[in-house]
Amino acid sequence: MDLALTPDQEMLKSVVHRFVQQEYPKETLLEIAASGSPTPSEPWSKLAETGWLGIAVPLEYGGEGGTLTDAGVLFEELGRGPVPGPHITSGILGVFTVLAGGTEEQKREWLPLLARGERTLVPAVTEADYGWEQEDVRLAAHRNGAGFRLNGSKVYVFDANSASHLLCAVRSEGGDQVGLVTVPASAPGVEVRPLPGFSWNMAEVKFNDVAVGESDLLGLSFDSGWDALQWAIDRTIPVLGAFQVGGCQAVYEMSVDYSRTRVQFGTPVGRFQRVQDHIINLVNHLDSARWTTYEALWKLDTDRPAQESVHLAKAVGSEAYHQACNYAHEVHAGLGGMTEYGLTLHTTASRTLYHYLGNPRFHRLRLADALGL
Amino acid sequence: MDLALTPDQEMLKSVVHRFVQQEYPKETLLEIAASGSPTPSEPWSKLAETGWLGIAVPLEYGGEGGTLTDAGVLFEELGRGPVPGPHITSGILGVFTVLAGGTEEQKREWLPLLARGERTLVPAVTEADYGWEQEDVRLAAHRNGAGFRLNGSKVYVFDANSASHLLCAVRSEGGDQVGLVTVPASAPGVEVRPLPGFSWNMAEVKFNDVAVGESDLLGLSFDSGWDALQWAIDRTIPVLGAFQVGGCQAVYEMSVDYSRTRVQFGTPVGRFQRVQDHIINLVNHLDSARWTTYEALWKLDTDRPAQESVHLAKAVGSEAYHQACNYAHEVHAGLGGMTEYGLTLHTTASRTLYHYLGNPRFHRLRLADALGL
Amino acid sequence: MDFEPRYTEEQERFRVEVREWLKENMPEDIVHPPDSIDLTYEQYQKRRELGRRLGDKGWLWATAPVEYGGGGLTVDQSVIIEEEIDEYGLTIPPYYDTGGRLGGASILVWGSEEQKQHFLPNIMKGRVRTWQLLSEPEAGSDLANVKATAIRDGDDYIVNGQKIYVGSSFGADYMWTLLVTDPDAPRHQNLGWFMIPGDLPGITIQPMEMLISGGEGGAGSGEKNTVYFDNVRVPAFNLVGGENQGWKVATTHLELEHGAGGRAARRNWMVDRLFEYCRTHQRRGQPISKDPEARDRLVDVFVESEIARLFGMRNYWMRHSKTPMTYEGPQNSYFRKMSNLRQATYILDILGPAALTYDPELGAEDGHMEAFQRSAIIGVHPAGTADIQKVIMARRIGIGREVREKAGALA
Amino acid sequence: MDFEPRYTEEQERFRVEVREWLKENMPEDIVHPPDSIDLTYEQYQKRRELGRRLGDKGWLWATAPVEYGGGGLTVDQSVIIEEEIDEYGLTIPPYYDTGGRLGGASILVWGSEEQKQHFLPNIMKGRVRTWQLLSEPEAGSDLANVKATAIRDGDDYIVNGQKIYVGSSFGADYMWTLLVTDPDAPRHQNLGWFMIPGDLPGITIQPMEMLISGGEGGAGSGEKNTVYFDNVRVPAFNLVGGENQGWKVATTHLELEHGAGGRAARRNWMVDRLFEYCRTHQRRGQPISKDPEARDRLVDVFVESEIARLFGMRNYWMRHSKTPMTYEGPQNSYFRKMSNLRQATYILDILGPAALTYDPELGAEDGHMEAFQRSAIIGVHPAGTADIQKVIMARRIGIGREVREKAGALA
Repeated sequence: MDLALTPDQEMLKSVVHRFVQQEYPKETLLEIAASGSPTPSEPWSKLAETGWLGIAVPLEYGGEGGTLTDAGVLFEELGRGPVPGPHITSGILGVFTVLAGGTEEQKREWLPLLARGERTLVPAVTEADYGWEQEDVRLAAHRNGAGFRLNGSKVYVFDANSASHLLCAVRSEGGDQVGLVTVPASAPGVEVRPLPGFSWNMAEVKFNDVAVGESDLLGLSFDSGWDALQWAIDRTIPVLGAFQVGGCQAVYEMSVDYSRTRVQFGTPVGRFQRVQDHIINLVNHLDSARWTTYEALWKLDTDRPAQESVHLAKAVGSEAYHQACNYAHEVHAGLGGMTEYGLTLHTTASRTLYHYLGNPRFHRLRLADALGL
Repeated sequence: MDLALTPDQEMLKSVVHRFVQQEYPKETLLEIAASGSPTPSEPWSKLAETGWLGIAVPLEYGGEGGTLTDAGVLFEELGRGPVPGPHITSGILGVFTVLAGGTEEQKREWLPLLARGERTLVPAVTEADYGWEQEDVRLAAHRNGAGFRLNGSKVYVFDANSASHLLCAVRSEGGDQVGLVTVPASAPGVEVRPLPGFSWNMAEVKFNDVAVGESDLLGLSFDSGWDALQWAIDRTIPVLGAFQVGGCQAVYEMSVDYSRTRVQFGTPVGRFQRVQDHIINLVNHLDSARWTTYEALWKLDTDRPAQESVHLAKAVGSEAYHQACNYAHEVHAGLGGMTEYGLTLHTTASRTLYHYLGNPRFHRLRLADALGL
Repeated sequence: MDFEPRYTEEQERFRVEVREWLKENMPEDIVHPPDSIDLTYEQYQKRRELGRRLGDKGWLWATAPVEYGGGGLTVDQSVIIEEEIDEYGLTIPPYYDTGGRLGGASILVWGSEEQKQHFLPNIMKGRVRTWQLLSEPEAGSDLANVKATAIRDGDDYIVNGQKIYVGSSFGADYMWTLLVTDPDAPRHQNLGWFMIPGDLPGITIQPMEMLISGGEGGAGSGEKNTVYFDNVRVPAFNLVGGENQGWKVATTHLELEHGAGGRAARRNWMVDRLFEYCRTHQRRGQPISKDPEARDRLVDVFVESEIARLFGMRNYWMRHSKTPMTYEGPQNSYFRKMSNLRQATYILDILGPAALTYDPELGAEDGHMEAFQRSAIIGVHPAGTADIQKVIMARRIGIGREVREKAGALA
Repeated sequence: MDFEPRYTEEQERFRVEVREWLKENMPEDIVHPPDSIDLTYEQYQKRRELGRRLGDKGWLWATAPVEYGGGGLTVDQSVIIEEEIDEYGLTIPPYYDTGGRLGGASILVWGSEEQKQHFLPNIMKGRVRTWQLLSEPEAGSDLANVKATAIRDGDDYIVNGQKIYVGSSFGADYMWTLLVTDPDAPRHQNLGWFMIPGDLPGITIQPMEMLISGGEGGAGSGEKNTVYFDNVRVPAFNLVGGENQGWKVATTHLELEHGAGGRAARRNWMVDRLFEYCRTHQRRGQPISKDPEARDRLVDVFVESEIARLFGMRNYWMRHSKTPMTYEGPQNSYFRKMSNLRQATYILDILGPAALTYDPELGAEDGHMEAFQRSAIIGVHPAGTADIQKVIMARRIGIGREVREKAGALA
């Protein structure tokens, strides 16, 4: 038993930590949030140059060939920002889906480009009902000569606003299978419409008679698309979990600092038990998310049965980030609500990630199944 | 709008309050708890003499003809004890069921006796599955000449240990209807077996070839028994709610007193925010139970549609009493766990009442139906 | 017990009168943007005009004394007015104003006869809009830790300092506030309570950017501001309650703000909207309200909102029946705040990301659900944080301090 | 990262050795009454005997130094022993004892060489059973508020006073406790830490009647007692760490008791039993585990228990890898306590009144569920209440006091 990171992981952690501090300071994050899209931007270009977008890409396809735990270390630090952009969506979920479902040729085409950030491939799965089950995919790929036509829309697509390409879940002509097609975001008939409000880089993607080639179908078949996506989602969840852990850690540190320095009634507010209890609730959520996430990463890395752990990690992690932000607001009171303070960057991110890849309730139900109940 | 009690109700309240203080002091309650049955006992005889067991019995049947709110006032004070015995089970639920489902002759036979406490009629509804739906009633009344025979058992029957008679829900020969039969607890073949543990006057009632006469069938028919019971349960719930409110009030006062007098770290413990928060949580539960209960009583007394309020009152009230006791234990720490202190009398009662007539979850599901969702 | 206002025939006639009057006087195009920051100036002016007309009828502050511009009406009548305007999704007053309910109440209790005559009629008749200025950078939960000063100079006070989280969009005619009148006096004995005209030279108003500015409900506060005082000269007449008596004066409006006022109207627009949305929108081929997961959470929302409604009603009744209160005011405030936060999570579960956008096509209930997600978080803090409400509750319960604290004087 | 102990071939051989040994040495009729108060004296003696045999093998306190009677084994080996005995539903030691884990640890850190030689081998070899005596009527959460005294008299101390919530059924060979050695010294500097033989004249033990006496898990504490000291003469040799140094000595076992020790074994008997019961018992014609309501709550139980397991594992690893700890000890304790309380409510929802009786026919899992309903409530308080765990957490986080508190010395 050894719950420590390896020396390499420790080094990665500190390099990413410095990178986020330097390239994504609060002011930059606020500007990006106001601008509506995290890409293109200077810090994103630098992020792509690091090669980190290829952390999950095997060496043979031009990536870093890291373990999931390595990815967890990276994304935990990115989560402290929270650094926006299609790093998880493309660099983890997109990459794993191509790895699981692509032909060798598709892997050779896509993975090196994704690893270098020259393309981003953002999965577009959910529709108006916002469900993560196969039956929720309605968008059809209608046969059209050698290819397909798409008409309809995907909604609440996380990171669609900064995708070069979309990896779109579509129903086969007969309707009984779900496959995945790659579509350039710039293709004629594709419209990406950011959704305004208390949401983090969510967009609607409309497909208006969009032409898709036969070769754009992942694995060149509808047979295995959904399974590939599920496999990839299971592996992405604890990496997303690590991102959320980083977010929790950031708001925890903010809250501790504030409670040590903010003076009211002649004393630092951290001296009041009620303020302490907000922070204790927060750190309990943080650590719950941390250890359920780490264990899931370890199980997947070591090929242990991990289904329970994956559902547990998403349920606990998403609830944790959501609640951690609420507790941080209680510690900060009015100040936390001010945009310039930076806490609301996390609060906003936590709401979108709460649902992304299935909300806690969804994963609790699946956990019951996984437990054989 | 007037949320005050009437002068008569205020007077009743203070009379009952004094009665409970005098006749059911902590020492008596502990003795009764150790003895295994609240009846027969001297304080119970005195309680019967007051006529309060007939508070819900109409004047024409020898009762007090009180409103449900009157009953609420009475039972809130009894709940402070918590006074054990078949007062709600027989005096409220039994009485209302007979009122709703009995023939005129049955009413004339039973209600005066119940009002005077000369008999107690305790409904026995639940079986091994512990459900409060009609389908959960399995015990069959097999035709046997002019009467019926019962074989089987009712379990977790609240107050069965102090019942002179049981009002037993039974399935008709065909199996499609549920009626109610009165059975003397002393009848041959009836065995009442108290269930030991963290439970308050629960028992199993076994029926071993018990003979029941045709005239013991409430309303002389299987047609209306279940409906009568449902009507009675709806009216009983807020009275039970008031009992639970009284329990919450008692543990609240205990907790406030203790936190003002117990000194640790050189100061009354009530000065610590954490201890305050336990008490604040407690009083919030208390008041939630109080006002949902009162409103339900008022709606029923004034013939307003009350279904939502009834489910709300049971869900909130039972959760409140359960949680109030838990918070009181946190305030008292070790001392609260000592039998002689008296808090555990409430803790024990709260667990049984949590389930009685349907637990909070059951009533939340029914509330969804009542809301037309 | 009676949980409904009882109306005599005369009162029912009054209800008809109010209803008819509102039908005639209500601007046709009243809108309720989910985020009150989107209320236009034009809309604001329409609401002010409605307020003035209500004021002229004596229906704006219906129970306030006639001699100070109020309606001199009964509590039941005021409930009727509130219920009727609630049908339009509006409150009394139909815009953000802290004059009648809070500041006016303090002046009624602590002002001199001359001050009452001077300030109250304009407030009660809706001619002026008033802001409260309480928080400062160093006076948040510790509200008495005021740094802004009012130093006597002849017949005036010279005011300097800064107040934050103030008011609404579109300015105010009056601002009432606590200022240090004696820098050397001990805490709570060093303050004056001032009613300051908003147009005095030296006052600067600067909007604050926040996740949301607050304001659930129809009143619509719009944005919050920082108000700077730079050598503002305020006549001594505007000091209410006397020099260094400000904290005492403040207890009245703080008590009211901490939930002691209560609420009689039964409607909860947010819950109504949510239920309506879930009944009329489909998920997997059936109304959302039929989805077992959604039903569970809808019931959770309902239970929370019922308890909040009952606490509000209890306090309303206690206040108007002059039943002595202890912890009920802050309990009402505390419960509502935390309950909203819990409800926001339930709604997030029910609606999914449709609760996170005000996109006109996709945002649930035209963005009202999205705004609620934000306001539930931000709403925990104004007018005494949830933590502070618990501090006050504990004192009133008699465990927070040696001597049990009494509730503030309300009338 | 690695969440499992890794075993070398040699260690796997050790596991087989332990397993075989346990098979041979385990009494056949080991029982686990749901309420440990029902453990018979005969059963207790069998467990003591098993403890002595384990001690002789060096497997009772496997990692303790050989020179003091420990096994001198590695952490991994100790995990193997714990895992193997866990299969029998037992812990190390297989009876209530606070000697090895808590008192012994303090003596290891603070005792003189002579004291270590005198006390430790008997503890480590399971020859003596030891109670801790900490609470007093006026020293509950405020543990330092000790009133019982130990006044020096020649080569002895004369002990007077009373300790509550002590121990278990069937007495103890040693009692270690904090006593006031200098009534005039300030708080925390007035105490001595004593190891007192249980058979000294003047000691009286009186059982306390409680809702339940504590003791989830296999160890079984049985009943709690009040221990009275009436002029008990204790040799000065039994004072550990020096006069007025008692608080310092106590920090070591308090730290461990506050959850810093952690736990490596993966099994959770309560959860296992619950799941088994729900899979094998029917409700309305299907296993309880298929009922949607029950499933929801079973998952709630599982999530809670997983987090508790992971916190315990983390602390176990931190302790044994000598990773510096801050708030993790009390966090583990706090979480487990409150989590048990939440789980009890879930179980009450799942099982209904079957969770409230130990009736042999009806009580779920032979009454284990009923006992858990009680122990979850009572378990919040011993060894530092949940509130006290939060006090310590806050200090360790660095917000509770000016200077961030360090964790107690463990070795």
